[in-house]
Amino acid sequence: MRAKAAFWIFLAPVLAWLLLLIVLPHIDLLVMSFRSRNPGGDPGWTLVNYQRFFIEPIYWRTFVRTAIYSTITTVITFFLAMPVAFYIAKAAAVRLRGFLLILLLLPFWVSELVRVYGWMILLRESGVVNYFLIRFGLLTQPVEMLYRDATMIMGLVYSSMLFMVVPLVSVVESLDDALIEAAYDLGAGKWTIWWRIIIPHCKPGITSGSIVVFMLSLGNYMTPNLLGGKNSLWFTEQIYNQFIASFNWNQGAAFGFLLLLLSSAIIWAGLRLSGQKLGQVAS
Amino acid sequence: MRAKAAFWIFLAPVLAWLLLLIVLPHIDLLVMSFRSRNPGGDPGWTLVNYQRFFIEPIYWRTFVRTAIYSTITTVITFFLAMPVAFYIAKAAAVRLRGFLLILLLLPFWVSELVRVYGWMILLRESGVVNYFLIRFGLLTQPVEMLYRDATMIMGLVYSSMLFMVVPLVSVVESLDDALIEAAYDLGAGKWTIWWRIIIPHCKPGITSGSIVVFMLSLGNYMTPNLLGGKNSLWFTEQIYNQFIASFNWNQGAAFGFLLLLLSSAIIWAGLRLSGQKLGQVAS
Amino acid sequence: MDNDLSIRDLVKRFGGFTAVDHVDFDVPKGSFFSILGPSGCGKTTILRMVAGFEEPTSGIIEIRGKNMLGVAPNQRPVNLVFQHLALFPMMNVRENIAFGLKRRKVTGAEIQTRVDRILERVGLPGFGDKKIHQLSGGQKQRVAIARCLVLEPSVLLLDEPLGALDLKLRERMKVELKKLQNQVGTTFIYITHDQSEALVMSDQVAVMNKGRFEQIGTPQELYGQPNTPFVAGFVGDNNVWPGTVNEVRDGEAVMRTQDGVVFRARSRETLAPGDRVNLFLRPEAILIDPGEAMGYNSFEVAIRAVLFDGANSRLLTVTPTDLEILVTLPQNQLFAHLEPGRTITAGWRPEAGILFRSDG
Amino acid sequence: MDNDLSIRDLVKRFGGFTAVDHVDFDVPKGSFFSILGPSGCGKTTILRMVAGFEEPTSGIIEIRGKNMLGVAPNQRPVNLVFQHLALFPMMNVRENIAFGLKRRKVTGAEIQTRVDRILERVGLPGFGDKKIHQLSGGQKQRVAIARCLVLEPSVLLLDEPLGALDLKLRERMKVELKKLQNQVGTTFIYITHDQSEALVMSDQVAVMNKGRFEQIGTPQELYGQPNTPFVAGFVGDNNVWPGTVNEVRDGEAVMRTQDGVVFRARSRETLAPGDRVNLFLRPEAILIDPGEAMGYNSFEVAIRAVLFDGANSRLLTVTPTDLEILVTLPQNQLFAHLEPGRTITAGWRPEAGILFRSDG
Repeated sequence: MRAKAAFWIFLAPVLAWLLLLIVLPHIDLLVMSFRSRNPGGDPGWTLVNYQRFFIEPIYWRTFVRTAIYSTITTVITFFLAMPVAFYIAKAAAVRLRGFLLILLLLPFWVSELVRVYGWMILLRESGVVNYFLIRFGLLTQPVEMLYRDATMIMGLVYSSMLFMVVPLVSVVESLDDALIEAAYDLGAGKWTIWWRIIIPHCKPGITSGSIVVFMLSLGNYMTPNLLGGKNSLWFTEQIYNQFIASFNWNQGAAFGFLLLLLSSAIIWAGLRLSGQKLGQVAS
Repeated sequence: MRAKAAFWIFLAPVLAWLLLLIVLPHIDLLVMSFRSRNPGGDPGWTLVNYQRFFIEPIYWRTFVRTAIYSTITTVITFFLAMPVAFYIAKAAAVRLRGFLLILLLLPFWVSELVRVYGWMILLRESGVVNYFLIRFGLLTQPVEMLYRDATMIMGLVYSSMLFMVVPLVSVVESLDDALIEAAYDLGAGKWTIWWRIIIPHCKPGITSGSIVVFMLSLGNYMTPNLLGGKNSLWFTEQIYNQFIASFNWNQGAAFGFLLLLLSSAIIWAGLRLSGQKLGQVAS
Repeated sequence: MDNDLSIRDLVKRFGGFTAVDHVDFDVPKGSFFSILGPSGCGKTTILRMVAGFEEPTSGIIEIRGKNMLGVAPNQRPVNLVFQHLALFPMMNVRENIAFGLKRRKVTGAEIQTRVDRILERVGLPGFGDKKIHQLSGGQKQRVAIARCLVLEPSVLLLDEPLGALDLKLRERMKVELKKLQNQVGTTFIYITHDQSEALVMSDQVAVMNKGRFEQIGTPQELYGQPNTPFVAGFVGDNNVWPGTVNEVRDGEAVMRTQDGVVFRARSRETLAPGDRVNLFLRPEAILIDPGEAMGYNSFEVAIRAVLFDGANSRLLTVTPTDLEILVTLPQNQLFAHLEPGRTITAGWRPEAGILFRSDG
Repeated sequence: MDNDLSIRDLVKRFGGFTAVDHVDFDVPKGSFFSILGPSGCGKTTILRMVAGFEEPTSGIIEIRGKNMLGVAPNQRPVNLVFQHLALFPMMNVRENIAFGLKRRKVTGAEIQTRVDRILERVGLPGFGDKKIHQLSGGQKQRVAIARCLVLEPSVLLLDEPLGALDLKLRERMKVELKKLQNQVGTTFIYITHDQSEALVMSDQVAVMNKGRFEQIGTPQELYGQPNTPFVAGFVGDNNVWPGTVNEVRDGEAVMRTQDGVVFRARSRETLAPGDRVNLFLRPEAILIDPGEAMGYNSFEVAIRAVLFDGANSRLLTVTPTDLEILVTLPQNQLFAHLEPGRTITAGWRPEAGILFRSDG
């Protein structure tokens, strides 16, 4: 009993801090998003900031594009991360395992900014990749590989790998090898084992990994900004533009809120489709 | 045997991709950092880009400042995360546990960009915090709380919490409760239990969490840029400026490389001091 | 004060669940006391309350006459050997054993001497610098006990410490543990779900079920004069044979089994004709072909299987109503001809069977 | 072909370590065959090679006369009951049992019938819709066996399936498993480190040590006529008494123990005078106060402790050279006066002791 009381005295401030730093700014954002933009004048209540999102195609099209690309990123990351996680959790020797996890930590070793610039140097028209492709006769003239959506997705997948692999490793680790062997012994082939035993067991990890990756992609600013296509914006860039370029904080706040609401709705739909509950995912 | 071969066929591309996307750009960065900046002219080899870092105080001072603040962020994050991790792993009921982990996922739910703007709205001179502080008579006139280092560290700690809590939760979970009880039974007090039993057991998690948090803080761009002090730069901003503002890619490449080398040296020193090995940390 | 531990009216509730239900007992100085019960019966909860890890809901725990209410675990003169030993993996054997002494601010030289002496005593001289993971199961066991004994506790608590060992080693450690307790003279309180461990090692055993003590006694008493059907069934093997009381005379009851056989047997309850009872009859109490010996109960059963297990071999037999009765198979060539399908005559002395009133 | 399984010259090496070392055996159709050995002796490796999870380094595995080399586990007519059962937690009981049938494309109605029939047979009718976590330990056990038996394998492999159960339940499941095997008639291959399980259930037992089979035989043969010191020590309890051979005559040897006592005993090896030997003598072969019975070996020992364990009680005695000898304590009142410190005379028939040449 006393131990519990001590814990709450110790913990409560941390938890309150975590919560307040999320809740307070959002309340403030919410309030601001319902105000019209008339600096100095009387700030009246209005829905115009939200209406603009639905009326002007550029805004909601950007959002749809962002959501679709984030989904693609999530799916690609999952298919790349699953064999890696399986290998790390089940097949790798202990020594090799440490090495593989360090490999996955590498993206954190290098600032995202420096890494993205590295890629830009590599992929630009006068970069090394073009140089070698022309050298080996695969291209006749340099191709601009930057500012393409495929490059951007590659960048997003790269940054997201760890967030998918770590939850997958932990669920795959908790899978008793004997279950796989038992299924094999009872006559199941490889695909049956994957679909009937491994995937159902790994569902919580797949779901939590996917949520994090989807959210990180959706909220990323630097990679889409630096690597993404010239003619198409990421939704975070819209928000940034409202705050910095247009200095329209009310509009930016509304966009920020819409990002939160719409992405939550997408995740909610995803959970419903896969028959998961959020509580199960986290535990 | 066949299974292993299949794994390598399946895995090798993924691993190669992960590695190449780190190694290739860095080789390219390295090459570029040794070139002098004379676009169009003959690109000769030079050390000038590195010399500039050591000669001009602004550059290395920025780096030292970045490293110190990142270290402070790491230490604060550890002290906040440890009780939270301990509570999640040992004390919390299963239901509550899911809730706490979701709370820690919250920062991912909201784009870092939106969250930072939320804080800016909250803390600016005309923001809610100042309003209430004046209302309750704690201040006589509004204080600018943005663009202060303390605010920036708060933001960095906030973004880093999850990366510290997750490895700590997993090491604390693996600690057998009976060890704590045995130490208590043998006459140890609370501090002895923490220093002789819990901390030594959690060392690998503390180290890997600290590395990730330190690296993420060092490489962060958005939070220091938007929340940080007006008169002092983060080192990533220096790199960004070289690439974008000065368009001096050679100088930027040298700075990016120095960031990698110096931060690796700091982590190496930290590992030596705490008597850890990198292989132990990851496993 | 002759008792190292006195428990009075101890109760522990977790929410609505009563884990320990009005338990009383005393453990005399220097004795080996066991609490025997199935898992979940509350025996671990008692131990944890004595060690101080749980607070009793009500009742008194006295160690050498001192009330322990509100005394923290690190202040109590008892030590606990944990089920999975809980040796500190980050320390070597010497540091593990010295841990408690350091907490008491014993000087370095003194620690050195006492650790060496206790290692000698548990049969591990020179093992001080070994790492924990270098030890075998039996050696870890002894280090865990040494780590507690070096503190010279009033009472040593042991929480099923043999559970994790494999079969042959467990048999050996049983005997070793009893010898060790004899040598050091410390009071041991041992909890286990293995009746054989409790019987072999203990001076006194308490049989526990659903939070209550069913019976406290010497191993011989529990085995020979169980007070309740639970004790009869849990301590050693017993055949259970349902039937009805025909008459009661001279302290003996005459029962008629569901198969229509009539037996004389003793009872520890007062029975009346017509009571439904269960006869508890140990496999080794049943003799095969008892001949015309005076006053034996006898019955016929068919052999279903011979369960050969060396010195512990048994016949699995069935009565006409298909009730299974285990009969000990003596280790001599006389009974080599017994095989499944044959019918045999079996008999037993009326003192060997005990009747308990059945619930149904 | 009368053998369901034939193993010829089976070898399995992991790097430099030889886990299975030239093992040969046949398992007759419908029999219960056990492999008994300490942990790490290679018994699980044999089972996994039969199931197909490991490839043999060399040697032949034939099931019903068909060579299994290169046949994948999901194509072999054997099924394995795993040590920790490996029931699929994401499926209910019915789905678990139906899993193998579905893989064989059995129709839905047929699956329904066969699952119900097998649940009936293992004594769990109506349990089909239960979740795995709702079952007790013994019930899970039976579901795991049912899941394999429903596929009607040629051979059912069982990997210490009783290891996770608690003591009393294990005793009961031993008997139940033997009965089940009798009923269904499937060949069972059972591996265990518990000699009692192997002896009680099996028709034939192979005793395994360090990758080799030490002896194959019926439980009675292994217990009564062990071929090697390892078998004598592992199957049942044995006292080991070192000494030297004095003379050899009439198939018997006369030995002089380290305490100077002279015994006659049999041997399965040819001994010569002067050989150093160990006498293996079972506790239950030693009689207390044998009197003047003809031809008994007799000796005197001091009682150190009475190890009361009901029907399994023993005396821990010591010879003058401090060698510990366990003596079975018969269950009658005659020996109630025996207590620590007394010296007793003990005796045994020369056929009951076996000599093996000792290494030292």
